[in-house]
Amino acid sequence: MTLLYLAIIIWLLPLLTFIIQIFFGNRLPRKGDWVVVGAMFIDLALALVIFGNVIYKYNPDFRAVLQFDWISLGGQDFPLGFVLDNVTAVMLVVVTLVSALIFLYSIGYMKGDPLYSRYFAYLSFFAFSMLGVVLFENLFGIYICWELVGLSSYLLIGFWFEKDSASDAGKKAFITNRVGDFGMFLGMLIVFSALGTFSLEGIKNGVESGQLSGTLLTAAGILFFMGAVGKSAQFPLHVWLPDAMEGPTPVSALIHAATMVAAGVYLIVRIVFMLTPVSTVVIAYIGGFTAFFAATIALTQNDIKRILAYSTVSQLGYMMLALGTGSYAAGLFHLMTHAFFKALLFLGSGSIIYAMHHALHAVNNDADPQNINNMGGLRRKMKVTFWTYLVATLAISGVPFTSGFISKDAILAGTLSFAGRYPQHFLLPFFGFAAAGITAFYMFRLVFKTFFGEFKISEAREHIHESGKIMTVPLVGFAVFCFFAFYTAGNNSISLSSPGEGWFYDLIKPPEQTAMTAAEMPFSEEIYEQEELPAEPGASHSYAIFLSLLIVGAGIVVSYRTYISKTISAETWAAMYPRLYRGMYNKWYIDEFYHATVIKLIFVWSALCRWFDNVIIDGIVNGSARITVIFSWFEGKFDNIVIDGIVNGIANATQILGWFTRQFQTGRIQNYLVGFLIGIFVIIIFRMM
Amino acid sequence: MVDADNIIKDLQFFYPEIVLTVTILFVIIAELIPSIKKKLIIPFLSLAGLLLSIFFSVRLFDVQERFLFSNMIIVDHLGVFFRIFFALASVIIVLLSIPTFKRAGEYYALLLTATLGMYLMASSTHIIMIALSLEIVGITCYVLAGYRRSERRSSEAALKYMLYGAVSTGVMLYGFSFLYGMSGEVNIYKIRDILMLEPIDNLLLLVSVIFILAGIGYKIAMVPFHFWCPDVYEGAPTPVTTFFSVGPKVAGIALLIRFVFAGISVQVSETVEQWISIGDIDLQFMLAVLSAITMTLGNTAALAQRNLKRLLAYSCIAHAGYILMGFTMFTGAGINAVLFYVIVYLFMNFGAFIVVDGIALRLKSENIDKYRGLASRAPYLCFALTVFLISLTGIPPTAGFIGKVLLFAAVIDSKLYWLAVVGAVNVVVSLYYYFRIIKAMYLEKPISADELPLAIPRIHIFLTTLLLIPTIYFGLFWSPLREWTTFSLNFMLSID
Amino acid sequence: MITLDSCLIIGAALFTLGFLAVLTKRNAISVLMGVELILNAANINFVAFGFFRSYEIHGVLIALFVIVIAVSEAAVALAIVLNIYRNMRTVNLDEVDSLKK
Amino acid sequence: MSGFDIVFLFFAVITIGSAALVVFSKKITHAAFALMFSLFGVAGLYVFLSADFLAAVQIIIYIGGILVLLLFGVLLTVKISSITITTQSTQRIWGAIAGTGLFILVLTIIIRADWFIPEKDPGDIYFTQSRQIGERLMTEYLLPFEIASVLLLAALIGAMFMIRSEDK
Amino acid sequence: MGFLTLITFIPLVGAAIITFLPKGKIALIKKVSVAATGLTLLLTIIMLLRFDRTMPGINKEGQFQFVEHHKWIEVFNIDYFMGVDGLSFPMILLTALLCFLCVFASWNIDRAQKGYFALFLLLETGMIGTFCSLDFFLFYIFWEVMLLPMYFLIGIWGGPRREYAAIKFFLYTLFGSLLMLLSMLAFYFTNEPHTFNMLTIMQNSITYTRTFQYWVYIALFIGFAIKVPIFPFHTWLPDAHVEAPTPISVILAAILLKMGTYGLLRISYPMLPDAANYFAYGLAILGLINILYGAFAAMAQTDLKKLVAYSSISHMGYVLLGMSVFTSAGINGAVLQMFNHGTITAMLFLIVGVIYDRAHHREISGFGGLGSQMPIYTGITSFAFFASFGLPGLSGFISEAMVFIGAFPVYKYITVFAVSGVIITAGYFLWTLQRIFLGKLQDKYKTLPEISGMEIFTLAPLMIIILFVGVYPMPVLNLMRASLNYLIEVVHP
Repeated sequence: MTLLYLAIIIWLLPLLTFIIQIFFGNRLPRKGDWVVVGAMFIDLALALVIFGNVIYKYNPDFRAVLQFDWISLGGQDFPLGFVLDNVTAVMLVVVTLVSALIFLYSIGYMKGDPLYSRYFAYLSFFAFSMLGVVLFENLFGIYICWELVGLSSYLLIGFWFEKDSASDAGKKAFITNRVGDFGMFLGMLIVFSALGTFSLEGIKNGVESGQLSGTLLTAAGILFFMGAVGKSAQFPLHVWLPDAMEGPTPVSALIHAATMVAAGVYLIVRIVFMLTPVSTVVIAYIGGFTAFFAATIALTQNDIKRILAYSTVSQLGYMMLALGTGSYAAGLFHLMTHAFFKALLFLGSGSIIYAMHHALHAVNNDADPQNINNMGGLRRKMKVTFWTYLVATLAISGVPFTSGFISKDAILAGTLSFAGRYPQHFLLPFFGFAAAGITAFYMFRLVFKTFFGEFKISEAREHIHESGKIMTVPLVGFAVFCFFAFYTAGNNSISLSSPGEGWFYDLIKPPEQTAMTAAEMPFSEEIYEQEELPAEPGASHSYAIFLSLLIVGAGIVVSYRTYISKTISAETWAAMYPRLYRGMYNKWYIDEFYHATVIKLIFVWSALCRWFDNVIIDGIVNGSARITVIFSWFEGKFDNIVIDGIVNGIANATQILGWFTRQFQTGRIQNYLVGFLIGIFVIIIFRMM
Repeated sequence: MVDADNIIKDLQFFYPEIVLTVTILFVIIAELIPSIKKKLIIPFLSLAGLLLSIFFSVRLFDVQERFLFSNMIIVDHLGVFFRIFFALASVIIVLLSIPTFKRAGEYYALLLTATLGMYLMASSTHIIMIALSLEIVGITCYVLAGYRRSERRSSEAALKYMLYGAVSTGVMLYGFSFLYGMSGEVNIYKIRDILMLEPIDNLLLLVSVIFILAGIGYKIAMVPFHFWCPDVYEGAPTPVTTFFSVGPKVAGIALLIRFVFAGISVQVSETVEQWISIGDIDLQFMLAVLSAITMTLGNTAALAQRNLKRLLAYSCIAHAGYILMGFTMFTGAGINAVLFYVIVYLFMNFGAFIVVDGIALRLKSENIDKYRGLASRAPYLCFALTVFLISLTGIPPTAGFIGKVLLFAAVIDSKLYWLAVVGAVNVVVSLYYYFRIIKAMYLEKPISADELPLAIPRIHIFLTTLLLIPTIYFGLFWSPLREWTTFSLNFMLSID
Repeated sequence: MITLDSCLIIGAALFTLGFLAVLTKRNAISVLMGVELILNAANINFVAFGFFRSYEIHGVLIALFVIVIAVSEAAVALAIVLNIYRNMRTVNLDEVDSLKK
Repeated sequence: MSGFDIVFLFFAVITIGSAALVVFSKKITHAAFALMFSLFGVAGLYVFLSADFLAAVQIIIYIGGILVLLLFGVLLTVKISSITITTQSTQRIWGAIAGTGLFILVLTIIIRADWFIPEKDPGDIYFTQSRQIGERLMTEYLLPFEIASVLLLAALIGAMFMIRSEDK
Repeated sequence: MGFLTLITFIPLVGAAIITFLPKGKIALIKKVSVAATGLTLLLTIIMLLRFDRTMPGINKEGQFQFVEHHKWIEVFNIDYFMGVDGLSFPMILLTALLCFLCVFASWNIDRAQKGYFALFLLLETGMIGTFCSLDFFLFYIFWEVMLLPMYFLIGIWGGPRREYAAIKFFLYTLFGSLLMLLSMLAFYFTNEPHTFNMLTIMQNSITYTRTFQYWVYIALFIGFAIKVPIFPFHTWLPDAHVEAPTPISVILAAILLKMGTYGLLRISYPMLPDAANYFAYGLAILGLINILYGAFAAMAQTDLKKLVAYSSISHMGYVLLGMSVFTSAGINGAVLQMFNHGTITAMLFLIVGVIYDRAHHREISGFGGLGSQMPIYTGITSFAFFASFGLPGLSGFISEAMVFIGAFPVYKYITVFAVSGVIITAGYFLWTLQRIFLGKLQDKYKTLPEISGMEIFTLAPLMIIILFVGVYPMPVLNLMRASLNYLIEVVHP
């Protein structure tokens, strides 16, 4: 329990620094960056304490929960709760470690920005919300922090708000995330209406006891996944992530590579017990397809951060694929390894961009500092960056002895065994392996184009410098974590070859029971044995290693031949399949599709609402003043009479009645007397009828 | 047979009228003496007469209901109520007229005669008394309408009023002749008693009743007998219009109450305050429809008016419609609401007209455009007018609101929901034009730069205040008024 | 021949003709003549009903007062008409329409 | 048809015919004279209805008073130079429709109605009527009698006021 | 004199004092206004401390607090009957607070200050009185008393089309209240003995026939719907808001709109339980329409104030949706949303007022990049926008989430669509934020002054409340939950 309180302190510390920073940031020395970074390192230390304790205990079922009343209505209550278990402990370390290093890095990267203190305020706010997602035991709490994560992402993406592209990207990120959150919220509603609780434990009990089952459960699972799709940038809601690269690079590293996007995966990990077969398959397919699909886009991009962004999308797809195919631990494991190497890649790119920016600025060249076509040969100028970058590239490609190798391999093995059991899902391993190959190819393309060859803008060459210590230290720090040894160290041994072993797998146990009971398995006639679930990479492991090595190797080789030895011409390939190339280059036109359909529809619809409001409803009340407006609208469609009929409303009728009445008021007394007489007649006739 | 003793005995219940008659004579004599005429004595003489008459009227409240002078008129609470009402109205009009008609003896004589006529209208039970009293009020009003002889509009108003009135009276008399023919009786109480027993031809009854309604209705400005109203109100001098808007109109209502409830319908039982009309002419529904049409027509026609007097004329038509709502269910509550409403109507309508008169004395115009930005030039009068208009609209916390509530309450109590809804919609419509005046005063910029405060005659300020206080007070504490009307609602004895 | 109905019909005819005069004559004095016809119609009714209905004398008395009413009305009406004439130099009713709408 | 009836008919025709002339004659002086005949006819009818006193009043007041008043009015309101004093008609169509309708309406109710028919012989009241009227005016009808005087007073003041030229 | 009489009539006394002050003494007039509203607020806070959170109220006189019950007009059984329960008290709190703040927001009213403040205080009396009244007649009088000052406040101190907006507002609302008047009379006569006592009317609800209930419910509903405003009775609102001066927009949106839903809960529900159940589905659909329609219409606006006005329509939809289900979360959420919307929308209008005072226009497209010129203002605006589109941690989220949670088990599909409204709302607010504050700053705004201390003073309390309720809503929910749970019991046993 003490550990849990410690965790809560970890959570609240960034909030405190956020408040300090927002109100007093500008008045503190060094604009308060030391407060934020210091607090984060304290957090890291605390997280390591917790982790150490957990490792020491070595209890897979360790779980500490703190519940408290939040909203109580007499009839219905909404308690909140925190949880500390092994997954949380691991995540805490990942988040605080990545954050701490990136915060440190930011001191160098953001130097001199006019909103320097605000930047750190936002960073702490992000850390606060992200840690909240990790710590909450309660879906409601998770959702709150989940949205706050989105908010901080919005603030940080749009940090340079004077750039239109940045503010656009921020908005896009937030709204796209909201679409996902919409799903998640509906999922919560389903769960709550069936079980009356948001607590994960309570939901688990409810699912196990069958209070929530069948289609509703499937729907809930898929809806939660929808939230994850938004946050983890899965197809089709992946569009925001590449745009989010408009933010400062450390932000991209922190949020859009390492932590926030992983929240989606984390959520699925948390609710895995309520996934029905159908939902898992949906998750697997979306994940697999995203992995493959994003990789193809990354192939042709030239913006260094965009390539990484698509690669992130792709890697997140992997994690989803893992969760969907039952490789629960592997997915989480990949989350962790990916966090480090992707953060490293981003920070490395940041370092490059920083250097490029200053170099180009020095010679007044307005070329894009992020375009890899403008780079080349940087390995000589920026040694630390190069080497750390290479390590990360190897890791992401899944070269042996890197962290990426073991985690990715576990996933691929998982898909293979899954497909082995259900041959009809052969596409899943295909997606996985194809993406692995393409990843290797484009990552090495990136490395080759950036660090090898000659620098493209020769006059600026002299101005390229390695970044300062404050930026390179985090790079090295992350690079260290790309080695397999950190992960495979088991309880008492270090395993070199077997990815399925090590402390991680001992700590992270898949939930004992899932919603997938045998009777509900719709996609296979085969009846499962309870103990076979979830499918762990086992028998297919060796095939997987072999196959992935082969494909990754091929990717690297092709990349080498294309960009270093130039025996393969990329242009020729592009010219051979122009449509394919253009499709990839333009991100398969997803953005354009959304613009043409959803967004346009919303705008047209809202304009219609306004029109309806101004013209029809007001028109009915106001009457004649609007006739002309309506007339122009309907001109040529209806004739005058119809329109008059529509818009002459109550007020008009009143006016007409008044006018009509006054027509009798001719001023001639004899007309009045006729009216008098006719009035009498009318009354009598009226009464006689 | 009637003997002299009876007549002499009855005279003591006739003091209010006698006082008034004597005052009229004094005024006429005073008018003839030049030295008196110069000294503003006549108005105060009239006031004294009216107040004395009120005094005697109040004393009549203690008297047991009885018929006087061989069933010609009746002394009952209702009649006394209206006597006091008319005398009060006339007091206000006399005061109001002082700046306009300083030394016009005929004017006050005619006004007092009209008041006497209204007294009689409220208490007549005999056909010929009804006709005579109507005619007294009519003739004096025709002349009053044309009191600015040399003004074209004024004399035109007189002509129209006169012709319309003459025809209406003729039609009414023709209608009465049929009632007489059916029953052989000349007292409306008796006519009712006879017709209750005899089988009657509905069409005949209907036509005669409508002919009679035409005579009464034109005084009330009830549709379709309202046509004269806007023209006459616009053309007549403003104090006279003010008088018309309440005096003869309410006299018509008094007569209508008498005619409808004592003449052509009977109370279900002694204890239940519910009447049913004789014959099978469903007068209630007819009145309901007429009421709805009257208020709708008045309100909608008022929407486009630019002349305030004309606008208020249409508003008077609309208010006639509201008041008629009280007749539609033939219940005590309805009549009670009517009585309440006419008092409230006296305050607010007089108030509005007096402000308009006061402003017109200075601006020489009643056009609404002239009222732009007036709030800064005559803040008190504009405030008062706003209150009166709010009250006329029927928005709390004014007496007008309570008046409407009681009317609506009576209607809803009898489950005539459609009429209530029509009434409600009409209130909304009326809001529009009443607030156009308020809008002009407060919301619009003045047309010209002469921002001098208006010098309003003191008597107008005084009268405005006098009317303002009850308009608000009775909006919050209306129990006494209601108790008075309930007390006055005693007119259902039948003839011996 | 001297029945109630015949008297009433004469009254009705007078009433209608009076009304007709009121409605159609331009001259204000002609209109006043129409009014007199209407009042006479009422009087005929009163007297006829009085005669046939109950032999009571009320009808006649009422008719007497109606004549008084007619007299006073005529006097004031003529004064008003003369006043109009003085102001407008016409007694044609369709020209007296400055107050309207 | 007795002689009585013929005379009655004669009066009826005079009454209605003259009234029609009032309506339809072009010249206002003709109309005034037609009105006189019509009122004469009515007076005659009063005699038939045994209201001889009323008939006298009709002739004296109506013809002698009101009609003369009206004639004065006619003469005062036309320029003396214009010889033809005509009175044109307005809104004839409306008038015709309304008039016809009115006549039909009134006629209908008169004929439909089931009037009370007397059984007694209207014999000797002829000679007592004037006396009765006098008595009643002083007793039962005292109030209307007095009020009528107020009415006449009001009319007097009003008419005088209206006619008098503006002093000041 | 009881608390309720005091808080109701202290502003009126203030108004009377102002009326007799000379025109020129503007500082004194303002001081009197501050004193009157401040005293009211103070008393309200004292009441808050004494408020018993366990007494349900609703239809039991003994369960009301601070009750004052005197005979007023005995002939008609009209009483001066005031009292508060958990339904009305949060609203009174809101009213007292906002009126106090709005006096400061009115500081730079530049003409006819005397009339302005007098009317403003009169308005406060009307509003508080409405929330306090337990006698239908009294309720109606206060209800109408609100209209008049509002008319003048919009009409005299409003924008260019103020006359039109003022009369439109008045016509609409008067029509609605007249229907309410008729319904009130119908109740009066249906009860034996006739009474205007709301609680008696509620207790007798079992005796009303269904037809009666349905018709009266519809009439009352139209009256309240205009006030809320519910589609399609809403078109007065954008006009009134756009033309009204800032503090009046605040009052209008934050309190007057609540009158409608308050009326439904206080009057329609407990008095006509059968009808309330019968029409609940329709109410939910109207709520949905309000949410989506308001949101879409807001998105298309180019005038910032109009946008905020439409957002109000949208947000009131949540209240309706929450009310339409008789679940604890739904109704509590709805009333909490009333409270929250009161604070949030007040902030929004104050914010619009700040920018309008500086730039003299409200065209969204006319701004841009203000974020660098007015960072504090930008921060506050973002805060308000976030609160308005339901960002967790701020109060709007809690109530919306509660409404959804409450509504979902009852009306699944409606709720699903309603939840999608949240996306649209976020969309237009973010878009607006972007268009006004983000991007390049235009040259003509380089001199725009930053938000002033006085303005921050009016906004800060609201921000604190929004944040506090967003984090820990229980203090507010505690006030209302006993009443509302009991209300559900009464209406939907």
